[in-house]
Amino acid sequence: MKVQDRRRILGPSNAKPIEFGADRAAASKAVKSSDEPEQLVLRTGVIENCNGSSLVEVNGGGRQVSLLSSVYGPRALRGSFTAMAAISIQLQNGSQEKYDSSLLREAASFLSNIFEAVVNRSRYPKSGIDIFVYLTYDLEQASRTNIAAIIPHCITAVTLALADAGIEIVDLAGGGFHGGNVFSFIKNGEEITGFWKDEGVGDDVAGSLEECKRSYLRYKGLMVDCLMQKQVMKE
Amino acid sequence: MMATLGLLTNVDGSSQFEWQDTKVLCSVTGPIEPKARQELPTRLALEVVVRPARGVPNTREKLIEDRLRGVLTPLIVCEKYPRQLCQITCQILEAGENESEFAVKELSCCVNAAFLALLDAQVALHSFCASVSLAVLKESHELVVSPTDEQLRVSLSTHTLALELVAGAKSVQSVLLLDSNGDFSEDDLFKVLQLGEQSCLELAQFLRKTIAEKIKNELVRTELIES
Amino acid sequence: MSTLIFPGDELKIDGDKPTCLGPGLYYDPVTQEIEPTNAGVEVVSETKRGRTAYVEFNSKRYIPAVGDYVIGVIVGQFSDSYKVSLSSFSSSVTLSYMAFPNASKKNKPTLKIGDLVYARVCAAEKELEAEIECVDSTTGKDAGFGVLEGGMVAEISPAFARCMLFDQKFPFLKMLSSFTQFEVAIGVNGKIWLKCDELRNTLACYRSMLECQKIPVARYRETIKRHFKNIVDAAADK
Amino acid sequence: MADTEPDSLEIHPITFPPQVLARIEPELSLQRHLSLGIRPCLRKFEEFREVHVDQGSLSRYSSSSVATSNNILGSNVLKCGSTFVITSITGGIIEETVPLRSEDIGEEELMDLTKQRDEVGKYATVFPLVEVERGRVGAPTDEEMTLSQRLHDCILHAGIIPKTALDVKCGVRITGKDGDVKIVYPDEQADDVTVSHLQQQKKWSYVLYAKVVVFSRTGPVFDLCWNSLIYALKDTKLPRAFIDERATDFKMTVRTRGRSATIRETYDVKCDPEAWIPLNLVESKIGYASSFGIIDLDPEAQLNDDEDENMELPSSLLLADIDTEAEETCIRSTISVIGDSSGNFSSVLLVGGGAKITLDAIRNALSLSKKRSADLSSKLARA
Repeated sequence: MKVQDRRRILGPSNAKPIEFGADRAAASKAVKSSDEPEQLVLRTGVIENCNGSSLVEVNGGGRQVSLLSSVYGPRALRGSFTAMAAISIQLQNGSQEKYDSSLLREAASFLSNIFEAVVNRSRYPKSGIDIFVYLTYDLEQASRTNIAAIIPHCITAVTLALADAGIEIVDLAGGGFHGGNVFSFIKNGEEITGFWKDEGVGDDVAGSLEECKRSYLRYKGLMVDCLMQKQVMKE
Repeated sequence: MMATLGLLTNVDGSSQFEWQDTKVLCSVTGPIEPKARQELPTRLALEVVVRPARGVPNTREKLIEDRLRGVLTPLIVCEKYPRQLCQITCQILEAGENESEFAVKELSCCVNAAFLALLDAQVALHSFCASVSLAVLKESHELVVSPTDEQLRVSLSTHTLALELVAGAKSVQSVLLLDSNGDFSEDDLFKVLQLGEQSCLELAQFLRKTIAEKIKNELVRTELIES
Repeated sequence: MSTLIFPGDELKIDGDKPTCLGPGLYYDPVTQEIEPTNAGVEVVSETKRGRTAYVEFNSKRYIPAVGDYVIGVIVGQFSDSYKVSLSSFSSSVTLSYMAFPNASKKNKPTLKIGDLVYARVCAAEKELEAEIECVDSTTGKDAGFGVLEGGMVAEISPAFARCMLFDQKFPFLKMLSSFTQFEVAIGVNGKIWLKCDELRNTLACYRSMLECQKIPVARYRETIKRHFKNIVDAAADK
Repeated sequence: MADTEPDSLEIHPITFPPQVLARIEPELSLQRHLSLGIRPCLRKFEEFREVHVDQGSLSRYSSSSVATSNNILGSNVLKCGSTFVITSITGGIIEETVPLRSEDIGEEELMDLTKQRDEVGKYATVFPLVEVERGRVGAPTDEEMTLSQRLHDCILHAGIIPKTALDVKCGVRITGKDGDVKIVYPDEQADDVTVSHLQQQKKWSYVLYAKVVVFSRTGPVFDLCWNSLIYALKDTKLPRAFIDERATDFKMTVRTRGRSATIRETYDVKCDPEAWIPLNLVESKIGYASSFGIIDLDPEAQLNDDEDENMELPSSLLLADIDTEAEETCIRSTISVIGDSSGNFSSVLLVGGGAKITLDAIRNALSLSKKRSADLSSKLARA
């Protein structure tokens, strides 16, 4: 038995979370064709009390995702001297509590690896850059939970938030998801900054690479539009 | 109603306050050296801890602590002790109410006990303070001071009031806290303030008498020498 | 006739005369009013030079004030000063190496952590760490301050210590001296250091002191007598 | 040292851009603004921020939702200034402890009677978890804990959710002879024997949890959290629950060291993915929250522009809807009200840490809160 959490109001301990029976109508719901590209809405500067933030909303392909990303930093790190900024990324479940915390940590460390290569870390010695990605909602038609599919959107969100915070990055990073594989790129797809593969799915790596590159280029174009628009509005 | 001062020997100030079936013991230590994260450069930092009559403290006690801190902060001359810390710990001995539903009586007794303990510790204070709890009963619409547990259960609204008193604790300087919950109207609220003021003033005179007694006991020695 | 005063009460002094404020009174910089901050006896005394006002009260915690004689324990050592504790959990105070008689850059005092010192508070700003000195800084001479060796320290209420130190008529020490010879140092921070030729006398003094702070003066003699008798009896039993 | 050449002493006034002054001297910056008749956020003294609400977009019953595995029963996104609050309601089911059917009916009646008199005991509450995003990880802060507790207490004492509204009217899933599955609910088919039989044995209630996440916190957020929670509760739909026919009278024998005991297996209550009932709130008791601050004007901080003398300012001001860091830190006397537009209040919290709270100020705040409440309750009608 776990130690009682004294910092939260948990309610009665013998209550069970609501469990839904099998959806009779699920089968009848038509699965939309996932060929048509999903719609993206990108915004920056949505949160006030941080250095940079972004909102990414995706709709289409049988999936609705909304991500909020906020960047805090560069801020002073306590302790010993570090020559380069330390980047930490936290992925947080929204109210759905959809993903396991270990799965979130895994995805977050994948993102950290990408952004350690993307952020010009030597520019910010003795600093920490803390990035939070909040999965406001992540609804998919299929009942299985697949975190890989939202990783490209996380990359987009973090990249935009970093840009909004004015933190130097090598290039706008972006990624794509195809058949269980995730690739992340910079420099027009010439450099791969991350590759995620789940066991047993998506064995056509080369094919996925091309697909992912295509999504990357599309996302990048949208990011540029979003940032340019913001710049124009400022002027 | 009962108030005792200085019953703990290893702290700078202590008090026990009892009203009906609610009883609170409070200790004050300070000004002492704070931990680095507590230190405020220009003011006295307060560490307020409330422990329940039974079980472990949780969010309920955090809320009482927050209210108590709200009352005590303006009362203490915080500017007099920069970079120092004052620890105020209230142990509720008897709640006198259903803890899962109410915290009014505990809060008002905590305020009184903490004020007495601060006086006993001789931490500099701006003014006098007294606190009462009130409830509006359901059927009769009657307003009662320091309601019993049964009265709370059948109450329409409950109120905790803490007043800052000056000029011999005979006039009200300001409202330090009014925490009202339930179902009430503007008229009810002003009635609460009116009756609450009256009973706070009465309580304050009782508290003054208690403290005066204690001081006189301490001074017996000094007076003897002078004479 | 003493009047009791409480925080928030009106102070019976007007602002026409320069007034020197003592403990228990606070001049609020915003409202520009003098307010009593502690519960105790209001003491206002008029002198030719002006007026002094304070509130007489007992507290257990000592707050340093300039000129106070105090007993402290060395708790830390830096390159040019010691860190001294005057009461448990309170902020520590500084004792500079130069605040000793005949101190120079080469002639450093040789106190160790855990040593007791008798000293005087020479700076006490609320924003800064208080400072104490083991020398009379006006003459530069040894004024009876310095390390206290042997003996025993009793923790008593600061009010009792003040009585012993300032009240010439306070009979306690005089009574004690009729039983034994002793050396004493009184710190108004509620610490009294006492040393007799024999340990058992020190012990008897210590016990008497702890008890006498709680009882009226009239019962001092019998109490002291009893403690000395007990000690002697205990020694005889052995 | 400096006294050697007093004549050469020059004093340069330091000037700061308004943003810098606001950071280093929030008190002065606020006082200067107030003396001009405006607040640093450019609102008028008694002006509230505009509130935008988005009802139910995260909920499983939302029309645009494609998901099948969504367990959110009601939701609200409230945007106020640059702060936004996302509230989602999830649920649980708890088996009520029904007292064994006692022979002495009189005693039971007596219990019912005392229960009816017990005002607070009639109402249920939600179990909120407030998270204020500040770029830190770790245990809930004191602010989050007090916010959660206060929401919990206020919902309970306001008497918005009657306990009866959370009773589960449990249905039974019946598998017909031909293999088709249907769920029968007691209120739909009261004459059904199985169902009525079941009703007597067990009693369940819904438990409501609320997760309230605050982004972009710029000032005190209790009123925003409360309003968002109320909107979310109004959006909440309770899924119908059922148990499988076979589980209605399920007994199981457990053998332990030769002794045998009969225990009844706990029922596996499941929820209907489609059917739902609305959460019946006591509409007349629903109030909305607003916050106020009282600040004394510092005559020394006022800008003495001679041409602007026409504006006479009182010595203390009531400011509505406290926002920005400067207001939050400098205003230590606050009034927080939960009430409806017709003057029924369910919570009033006065904290008088700074300026004196006068009766007039309270009256003023209460009447402003009524207007605010009317405005907030009309949001849903428009949406």
